[in-house]
Amino acid sequence: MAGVPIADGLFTWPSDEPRLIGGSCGRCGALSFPRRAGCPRCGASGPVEHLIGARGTLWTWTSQGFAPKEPFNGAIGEGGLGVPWYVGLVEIPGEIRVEALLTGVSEEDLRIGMPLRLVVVPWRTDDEGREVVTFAFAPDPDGQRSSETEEVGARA
Amino acid sequence: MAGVPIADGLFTWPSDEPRLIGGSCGRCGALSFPRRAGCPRCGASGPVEHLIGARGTLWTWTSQGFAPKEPFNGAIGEGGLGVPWYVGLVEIPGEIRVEALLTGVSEEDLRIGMPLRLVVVPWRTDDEGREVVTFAFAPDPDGQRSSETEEVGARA
Amino acid sequence: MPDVAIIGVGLHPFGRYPGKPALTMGAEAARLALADAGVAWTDVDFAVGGSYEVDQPDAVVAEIGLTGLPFTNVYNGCATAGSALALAKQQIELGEHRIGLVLGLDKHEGGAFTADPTSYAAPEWYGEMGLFLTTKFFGMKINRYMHDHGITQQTLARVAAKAYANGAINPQAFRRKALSEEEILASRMLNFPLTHYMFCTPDEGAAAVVVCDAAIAHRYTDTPVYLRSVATRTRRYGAFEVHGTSAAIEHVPAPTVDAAKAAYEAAGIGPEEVQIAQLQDTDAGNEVMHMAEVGLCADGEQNDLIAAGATTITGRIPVNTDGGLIANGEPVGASGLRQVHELVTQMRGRAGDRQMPTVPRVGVAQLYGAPGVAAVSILTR
Amino acid sequence: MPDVAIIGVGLHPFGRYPGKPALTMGAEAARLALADAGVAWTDVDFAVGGSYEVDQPDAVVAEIGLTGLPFTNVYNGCATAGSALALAKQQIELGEHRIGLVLGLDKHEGGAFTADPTSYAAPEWYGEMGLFLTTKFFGMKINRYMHDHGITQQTLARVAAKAYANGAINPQAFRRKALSEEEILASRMLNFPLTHYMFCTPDEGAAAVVVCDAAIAHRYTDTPVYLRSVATRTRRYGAFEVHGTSAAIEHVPAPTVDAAKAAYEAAGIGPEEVQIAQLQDTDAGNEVMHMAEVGLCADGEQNDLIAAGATTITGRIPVNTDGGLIANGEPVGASGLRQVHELVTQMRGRAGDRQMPTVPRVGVAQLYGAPGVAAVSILTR
Ligand SMILES: [Zn+2]
Ligand SMILES: [Zn+2]
Repeated sequence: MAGVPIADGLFTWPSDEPRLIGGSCGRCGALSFPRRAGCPRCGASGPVEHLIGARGTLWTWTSQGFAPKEPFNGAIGEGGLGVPWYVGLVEIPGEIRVEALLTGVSEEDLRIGMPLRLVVVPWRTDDEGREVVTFAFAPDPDGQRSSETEEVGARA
Repeated sequence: MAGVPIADGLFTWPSDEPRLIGGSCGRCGALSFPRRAGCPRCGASGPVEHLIGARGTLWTWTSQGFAPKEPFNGAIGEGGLGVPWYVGLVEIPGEIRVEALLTGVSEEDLRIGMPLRLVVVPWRTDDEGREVVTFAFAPDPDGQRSSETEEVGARA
Repeated sequence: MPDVAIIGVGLHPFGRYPGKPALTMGAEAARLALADAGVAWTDVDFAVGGSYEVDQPDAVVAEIGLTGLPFTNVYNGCATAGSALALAKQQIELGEHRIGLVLGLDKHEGGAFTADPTSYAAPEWYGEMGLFLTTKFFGMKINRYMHDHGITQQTLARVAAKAYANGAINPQAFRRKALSEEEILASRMLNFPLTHYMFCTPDEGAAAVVVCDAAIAHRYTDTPVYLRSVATRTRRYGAFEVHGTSAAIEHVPAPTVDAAKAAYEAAGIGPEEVQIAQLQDTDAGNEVMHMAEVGLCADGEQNDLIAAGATTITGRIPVNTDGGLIANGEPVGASGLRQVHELVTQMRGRAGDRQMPTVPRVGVAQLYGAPGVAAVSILTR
Repeated sequence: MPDVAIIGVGLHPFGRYPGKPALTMGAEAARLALADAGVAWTDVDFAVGGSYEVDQPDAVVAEIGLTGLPFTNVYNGCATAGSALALAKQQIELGEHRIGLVLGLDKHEGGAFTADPTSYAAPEWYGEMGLFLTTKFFGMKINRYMHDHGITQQTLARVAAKAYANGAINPQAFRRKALSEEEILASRMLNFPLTHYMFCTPDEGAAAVVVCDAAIAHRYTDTPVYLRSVATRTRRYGAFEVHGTSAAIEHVPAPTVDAAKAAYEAAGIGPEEVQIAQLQDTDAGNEVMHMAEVGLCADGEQNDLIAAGATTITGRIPVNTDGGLIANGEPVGASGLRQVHELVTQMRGRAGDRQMPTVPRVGVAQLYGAPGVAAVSILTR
């Protein structure tokens, strides 16, 4: 797939196996995403680039039942996000939890602990007619559920 | 002159001898303009209506060398304010100093201490085609200069 | 170091007031609080203001009197009132000032907040992707909490129903119609598992509190309420917070937990002594989680406690007796002072139809907001 | 009660930085101040932030570390830094905290400020009539002052020329080109008697200060500077102030006079001891009037003092040695901390080309802004 990333330095692109670009602190080792000028744990400047694993599990999720306002610039409906659409916190084992759009899912099959993998998806067409792409997570048929899959609670 | 006042309760209108409507504090006697819910000196609520004298002298002034932005809604140029236009603080003897537009003046004849009188002037035409009027102060040929007219300084 | 007493409270009811400036509402709340305390504005040594929409709440002096006092404006989102109370408390403790006014006022005219993500240290793409929304964070946080601790959606509905029931008997509430759990569950799903009626809405209003050196409180009132402590905290690395593009796997408590711990410690009072709580219920899920975060129960006990009515006005530990944010809406700068207004009203036994059967002695007020700030205050009579 | 020391300062130079968020500039200034102090962010107990454009400067923790510390945002217009310093000083004096960061940041992208008059307690018609402007107030105030005290327009031009001259030798200034008095007088008349080059402009930047309990200052620096006092004041009835629809005939001093009196008294230092001053020079007229308002001279003495070069870097009482607001612009939330940055830099003898011949021992910083608030701080080494 071609396309221009929604932001520089966010994920490796173009790539057959894209990865999110995080930061790793030289002092305390904390990971962060995206990479910032400083470490969010200890404040040391200049975390170095760290490519985050492309597979993980769903730590939590919610639906979004209304279209967001500005500065949202994606498409809603036909060819874009459905309403409701879904967002989650994805745990990359041993690394970090990343907030992301969830694609290829519905309220019925979303489960905390389900395996997910990073995908790059079309986002919008920019003023110059180029396709802008962004990252999301999609169900990973080859993945493993997280070890803590048991739901204590039940939906009402 | 006809016309709709720019705001209610600001000056008596229609009137051959319009007056600004201020407030007088029932507790400490302080005057204010416009009338507010509370006394600006002691905070007592409910100042009563006080009609402010229509004649005074110029306590200070300045020019305005650029057109103001929103929420300004008057006309600039033809039939409206000139650029520069003039604004001053007008002392009503024994009562209060009122900030106001100055009309019928130029930089050459403006002098601190000069006598002024209240006038009601056209301001703009509203969405319904009505003429909106507001208050200003104009030179008062019958008035007296203030007692402290002597300028210590000189313009550069 | 002087103790700090609250001797007057005033509220401009929260709601919708087209054409009425926020500062006008603020002036009315200030006058009510001063009258309640029997303090003249000219006797007030300092003031603290808080607002989102009005940059400089100190401009209210044009309405209530230009006395020249120091008037500091603070802003920490939904936790603004905590910062304001903390500052007021410090000034009295330093002994420089004896009487102060704390004022919150705001006017949010419909719809959710919009802002520039970079003003919250979030990247631009985060906003472009529709992620710069607070409500979806609350949906994610409670969804995980339900998974971990067995909280049910029925419990969320019960929390919201209690809020509307309390609002119905509070003449100053914004939402005064009781809603059933069924109606709440059947309303539109905004952010799973949170439905429309489980959320509060931004609105308009003002609240004010007069504080003084406790040594002189008896001059003004027979029923002083003491502000024992106020603690504010930001989030630590590892807490799962609003507008976070990522979170660490190492888990640390939410800022409310840290603030509560500090507030209890400073007050020398434990959570088991609390008899009334005002908690940040931006949505029903937040009230459930904040109950545990301020130590009123263990994680997971909320289902049974709430089903048994423990958090209703006649229950063991009433929460949000005036209907909270859900029934009052949230004018951000004023919201936390409404909490204090309600605690003081209950502690004085003047809450009318919603008065707790036993006038409470110890109360806690808790605030939480973007981008991850919390405030907890402990009050006693 | 502990004394308060300043042990580090940091500045993100003021200017124009398209596309660079205010919080990014704030993070850089904070890092510089921490490095200057030799303090790790994880050792900072509390922080205070100030900004006009960024509602919650505490969001900077996402850039400099999520340590969980209490981080209070304050805002009092151009006097914001005064409120922030006062709050930091109080927290150290109470003994609860020992090390704090004070941070100001802002980003005003071109043009004058626009706002809703009712948010400043001014009526709607006041804005509709084009009166809701700060600059015309400054024109009126200095015009009357010139009338009463014989100040000339030449004196105003000299003040502005000094600002540009100081900016020219300050590598961090925004305006680095010296301008002659003739050029300044010949520039466009904006608000009589103030011409275009006599005004500062809003811009972008950040400044930070690290403060601590003076008892531990020696751990971090050999050249601590002490924050002796900070006083903030609002206007009294009778003072002629910004956005005033009317003024009383009974005359009272401006809020800067009240704040200065309180600050000198609290510091136990008189204006005759001041060796360097940073004054709010929103325009050249303000610098002239503020000289008298903080007690550096009597009303009317400014013509002679300024003509004799008394306020230049090598003069008797240097004013705005870094070029002040006129040469640096005004990112509102940061501006007052730039003043402190310059005082500390001069008091440490590290001001390079603009260093005063004798390293000063006593300095004063003064701020004034809408809707009539002032702050005065006294520093010593
Ligand atoms: Zn680190
Ligand atoms: Zn009065």
